[in-house]
Amino acid sequence: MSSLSYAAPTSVDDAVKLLAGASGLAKVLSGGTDLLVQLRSGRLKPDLIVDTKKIPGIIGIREENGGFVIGAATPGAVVEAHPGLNAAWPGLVEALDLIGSTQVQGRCSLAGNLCNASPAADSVPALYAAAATAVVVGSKGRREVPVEQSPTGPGRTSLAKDEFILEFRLPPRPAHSGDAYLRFIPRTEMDIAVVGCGISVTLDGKGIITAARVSLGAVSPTVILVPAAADALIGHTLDADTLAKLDAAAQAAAKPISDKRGTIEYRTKIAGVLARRTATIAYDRASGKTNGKAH
Amino acid sequence: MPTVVLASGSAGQQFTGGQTEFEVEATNFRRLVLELERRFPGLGKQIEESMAIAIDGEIFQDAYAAELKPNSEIYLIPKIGGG
Amino acid sequence: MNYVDSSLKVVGTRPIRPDGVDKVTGRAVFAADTHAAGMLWGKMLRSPHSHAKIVSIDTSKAEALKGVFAVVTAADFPDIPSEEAFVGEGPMNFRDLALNCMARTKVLYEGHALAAVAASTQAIADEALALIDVKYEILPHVIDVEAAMAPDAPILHDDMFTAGVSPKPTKPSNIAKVVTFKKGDAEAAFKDADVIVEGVYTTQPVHQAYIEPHACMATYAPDGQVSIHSSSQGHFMVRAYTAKLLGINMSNIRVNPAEIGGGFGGKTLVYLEPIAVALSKKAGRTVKMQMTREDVFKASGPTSGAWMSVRIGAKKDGTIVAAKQVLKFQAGAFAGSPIGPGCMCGFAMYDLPNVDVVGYDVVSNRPKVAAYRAPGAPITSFAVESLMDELALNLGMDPLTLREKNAAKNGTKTHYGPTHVNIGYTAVLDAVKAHPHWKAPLKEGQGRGLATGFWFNIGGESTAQVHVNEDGSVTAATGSPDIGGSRASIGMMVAEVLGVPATTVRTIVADTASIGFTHLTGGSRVTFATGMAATQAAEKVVEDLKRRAAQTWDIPVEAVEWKDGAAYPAGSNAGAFEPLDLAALALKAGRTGGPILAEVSVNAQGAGAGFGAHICDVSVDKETGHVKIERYTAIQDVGKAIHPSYVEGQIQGGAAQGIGWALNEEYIYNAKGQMENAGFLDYRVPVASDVPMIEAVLVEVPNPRHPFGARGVGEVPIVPPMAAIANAIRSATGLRMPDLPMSPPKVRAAFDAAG
Amino acid sequence: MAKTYVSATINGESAEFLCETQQTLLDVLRDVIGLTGSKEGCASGDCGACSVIMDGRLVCSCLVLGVEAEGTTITTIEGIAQGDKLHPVQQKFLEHAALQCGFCTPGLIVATKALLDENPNPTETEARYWLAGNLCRCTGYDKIIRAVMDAAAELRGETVG
Repeated sequence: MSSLSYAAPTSVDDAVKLLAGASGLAKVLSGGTDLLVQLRSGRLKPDLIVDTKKIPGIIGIREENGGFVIGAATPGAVVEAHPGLNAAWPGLVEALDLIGSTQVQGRCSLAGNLCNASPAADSVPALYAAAATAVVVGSKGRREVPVEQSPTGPGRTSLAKDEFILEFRLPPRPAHSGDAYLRFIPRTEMDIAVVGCGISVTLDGKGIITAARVSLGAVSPTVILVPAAADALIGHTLDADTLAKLDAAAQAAAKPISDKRGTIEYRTKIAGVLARRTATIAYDRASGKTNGKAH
Repeated sequence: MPTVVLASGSAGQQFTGGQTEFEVEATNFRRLVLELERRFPGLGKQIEESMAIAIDGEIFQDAYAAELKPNSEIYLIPKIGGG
Repeated sequence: MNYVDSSLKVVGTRPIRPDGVDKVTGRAVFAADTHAAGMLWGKMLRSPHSHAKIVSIDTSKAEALKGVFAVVTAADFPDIPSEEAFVGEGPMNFRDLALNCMARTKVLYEGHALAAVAASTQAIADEALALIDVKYEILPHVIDVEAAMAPDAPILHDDMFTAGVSPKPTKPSNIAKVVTFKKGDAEAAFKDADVIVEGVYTTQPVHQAYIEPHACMATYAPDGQVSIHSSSQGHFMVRAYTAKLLGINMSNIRVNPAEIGGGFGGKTLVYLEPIAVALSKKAGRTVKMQMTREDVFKASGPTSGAWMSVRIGAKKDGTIVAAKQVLKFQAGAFAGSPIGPGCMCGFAMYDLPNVDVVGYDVVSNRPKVAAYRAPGAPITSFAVESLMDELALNLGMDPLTLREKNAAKNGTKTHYGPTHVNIGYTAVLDAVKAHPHWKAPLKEGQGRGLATGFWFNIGGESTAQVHVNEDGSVTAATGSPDIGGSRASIGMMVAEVLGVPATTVRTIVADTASIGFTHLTGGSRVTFATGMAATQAAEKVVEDLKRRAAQTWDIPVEAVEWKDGAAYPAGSNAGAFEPLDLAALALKAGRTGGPILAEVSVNAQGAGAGFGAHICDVSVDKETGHVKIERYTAIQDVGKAIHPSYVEGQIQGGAAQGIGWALNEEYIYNAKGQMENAGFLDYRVPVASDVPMIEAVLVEVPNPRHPFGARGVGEVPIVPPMAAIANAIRSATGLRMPDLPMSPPKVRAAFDAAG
Repeated sequence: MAKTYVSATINGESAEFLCETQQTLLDVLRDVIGLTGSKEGCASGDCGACSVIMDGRLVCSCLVLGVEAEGTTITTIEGIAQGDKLHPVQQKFLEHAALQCGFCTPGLIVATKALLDENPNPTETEARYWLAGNLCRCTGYDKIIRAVMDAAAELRGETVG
């Protein structure tokens, strides 16, 4: 019967060599909270598993020229415990915190969530909204790419066979900035997002939104950025009219499918609802009103 | 002589031609079943397999000895299981 | 003897359960926790199709695989003739049971087993399954109950002719039977009604969703002796079914009850045991089988989904003059939905002069339903109690007052015949009226719902033994698997009778070769029936101990009294003797007649019906349709709470299951009739953050048939929740949700439709 | 098939075992080492019955490969009590009757210990969200949450009625 082998390289070069040289399917293991489920269900039959967690720097968080660098395999629980990230990117922290249970938090990683390439991945809309970049390493060396260029379809990414993500970079945070992520699920925990929405805004001194990024999950084959929704915010305060335009833009951008988790009609409406609610939290955070968990 | 009512929901009527009430000379459940089987061949087996008897409001299952008084209220109903 | 009015020292207290430490330390042995030398792993091949003819099964490649020791198909099992049986928790046909365990000519639902392998590792077993070549002829399938009743529906069984209609049909149908209950003349009485309300309601199949998947380990020895270790609600049931399906004498089968990781009715049938035994016989090795979670959802029984219409007519003052109900229950792939109880339970809380109920038992290409807590009652009550709420609104009447006005009391003649005796429904309604929750002002934006429910409860056959050990400690043995603390309640009743502390009595669950037949743990019967047997056994032991004391003191036995765990001379005339306690009497047992023990077998009758009422407050997010349970109170007549903590636990657990049933749980099928949410990720049972504290209020109207007045308590609590929540949503939003589950998309859609 | 040699510290003792790559830590604990207190309820990380503490973090052992255990320190339900002395969480589960069938109980007790190690004074809401990954179908969670809050109070040295 087919034999599955395992390697835990201790350097980027070794990992890349293993991936490049693998005969058959090789999978990168970071947190494993998706990979192991796919293994057990038989949906995935790899020949090699490359566990990247022993590579120096791939787990951990550091501040670098005004921004943050998060190791690709850093468990959610570590990110959530980081005061600096909680202060600068509470929305991203919340998004990661929403993935699965406390048990899953002990393992799940940003890289896994991004590379599993589920349109419903919770941390991904927050990464998009944050304009995060991914540092990708492979035989051809390192390249830094905007996260939104990684997923190409459900379960598919733009990474080459011999590539994996080493770390994520979050840009420096201007004053009066705030982000938020909300998802809708039928229960209060343990579900996959029916719709997810990540929003980051920056305000001027008078509360006018000067910069915004809006991202939606579970309403198209991949997580999407919604520039039209961002445009609805930029140049305005968050008044009722702005919120209505945002709602409309989000609904217009939503091209969901009907499946066991939601219908086209329902997902489209919820995209608008979440956009309004998420923007409100992000805006309040930017204006220094609130912080703390959304749920 | 106690009157026995075959609850309309029970599967027994196919054997009685739709009749649901009988006067039966019987002092316990077993004798009742035997008598009904004699009158309506197949009904006794049906009762054995899938029916319970309610005597004066209390439901008895598989209790041949259950006593029937002359003025007892007797219903044959579907057997009750549970979770 | 009856202890209802006596002062009790043990019963009614809350000692730590005898099996508790094993269960908090990981030592308790559940079905999958055993291992044997040379043990093989058994795995089942299951149909990917919802309805297909089995053209051929070629197992040769699988048999040739290294590490595979046995492969079985239906050809390895006797062809069981049609025979009705009532060994489990509902009428069951042995042929259907056999075909459900292993399909013979047709697969009738996705997940239907049709072959099994035993191999040295799980990986090899999986590989062997992939090597079994099955040729199917795919047939049209039907999932929905009404579609299955349509004249042109695909027929599952060409030998199924609707029972309960005359003349006997000549054309096969998916309608297994029609049942009707009539009291008075409903049609005529509706003409006298001032107000008539009606509605159509649907419920989805929901799974018991016990956390422990079905599992067993079986050994077929060369001499034909079979031993089975498995988790079920009744090891005698496992023995009876396995013997029947394999044609083995029961005396050759010994079933050891593992700890059971939840059942709720779903472990009252066999799925794996006969297959594991057959594999073991062929392989000559011990075989262990364990369902995956996906198997549990797809191949073990949920309860029925249903379509129901209800009509109620009342006078202006709220007096109900007529009621009518039509119920169509999904049975799954084989006949046997809980349509009988479904027809009987909906109106059982009320004193109604004219009732007309018709029920249909309908097969479709779904897993065969199994019992689930008060089978049928929660479904029918969702419809009736929702419509009762509409009637109250229509009459401008308080929903509690409406129920009080029509409440069933002792002497009320039910629509299915028998007269209610010793029931506590009005006591439960009084408790609702008196409860702070019912009087509390509603918070802004919230709504409050009330619903009530009924379940028969059952008694039946049980055996119990009480042994006084050589040191005076006591062992109580029963044949009832302990799902929720029955070792504790049984031991407490024995301790009460013996006059010793609960800790003196150790309760065990004995295997099928070590104790008399005991009907399975279900129907809320264990504390009632097995408790009755254990109490009587303890009383026999006390009589024996008094005799032994009399012998020791050389006085007449009438001059000996038993109190506080010891024999005393009854009054001064009896003589001055030091009391003889259990230890002292046990020490001299050899001189007073030998070992001290008693065994009692009963067929307990008159279980005593149970009634409950639930009060629920909700808030509803109008934009997302999300319903939050804000406050929940469950009130129930329990007769007498032997161990109040575990009685409360039954009520809280039943209510939480009802909350899941009401809000999110459902079977989702694709166009091919395959289940799309066969896992805990998308089959959404409530998690800890979904529910509030659930206040359980115990009303105690003693059941005179039980020595301590106990009634069954495990099933009633799942009956009211769905309607209680629907009524709360109605109160909060003005929206009537007639279709379960009341999930966010449905609630949002209802808001949109209402405009 | 090639097996990997793995050495870890389990419940304070050094443990060495051979396992195949696709075997999860749960498979190893139950079928190789014989620690069957951790249960398999779903094998997909959705029920929490297999919860263990690995290098100080609560994880589902069904979502960890056995080979990943190399060099780690693991606490299972069998390692919660000190000899015959129950951990306060275990004691409170017993006193509050916070279990019925007992199948989810090992996972819940491990998860609760991890909670109280990290947050000695959780609110009821925090406790409910922390334990949301531990399904219990019997109790409705009421008595479980009461046991958790009471255990927390006891561990803080408070005495509550």
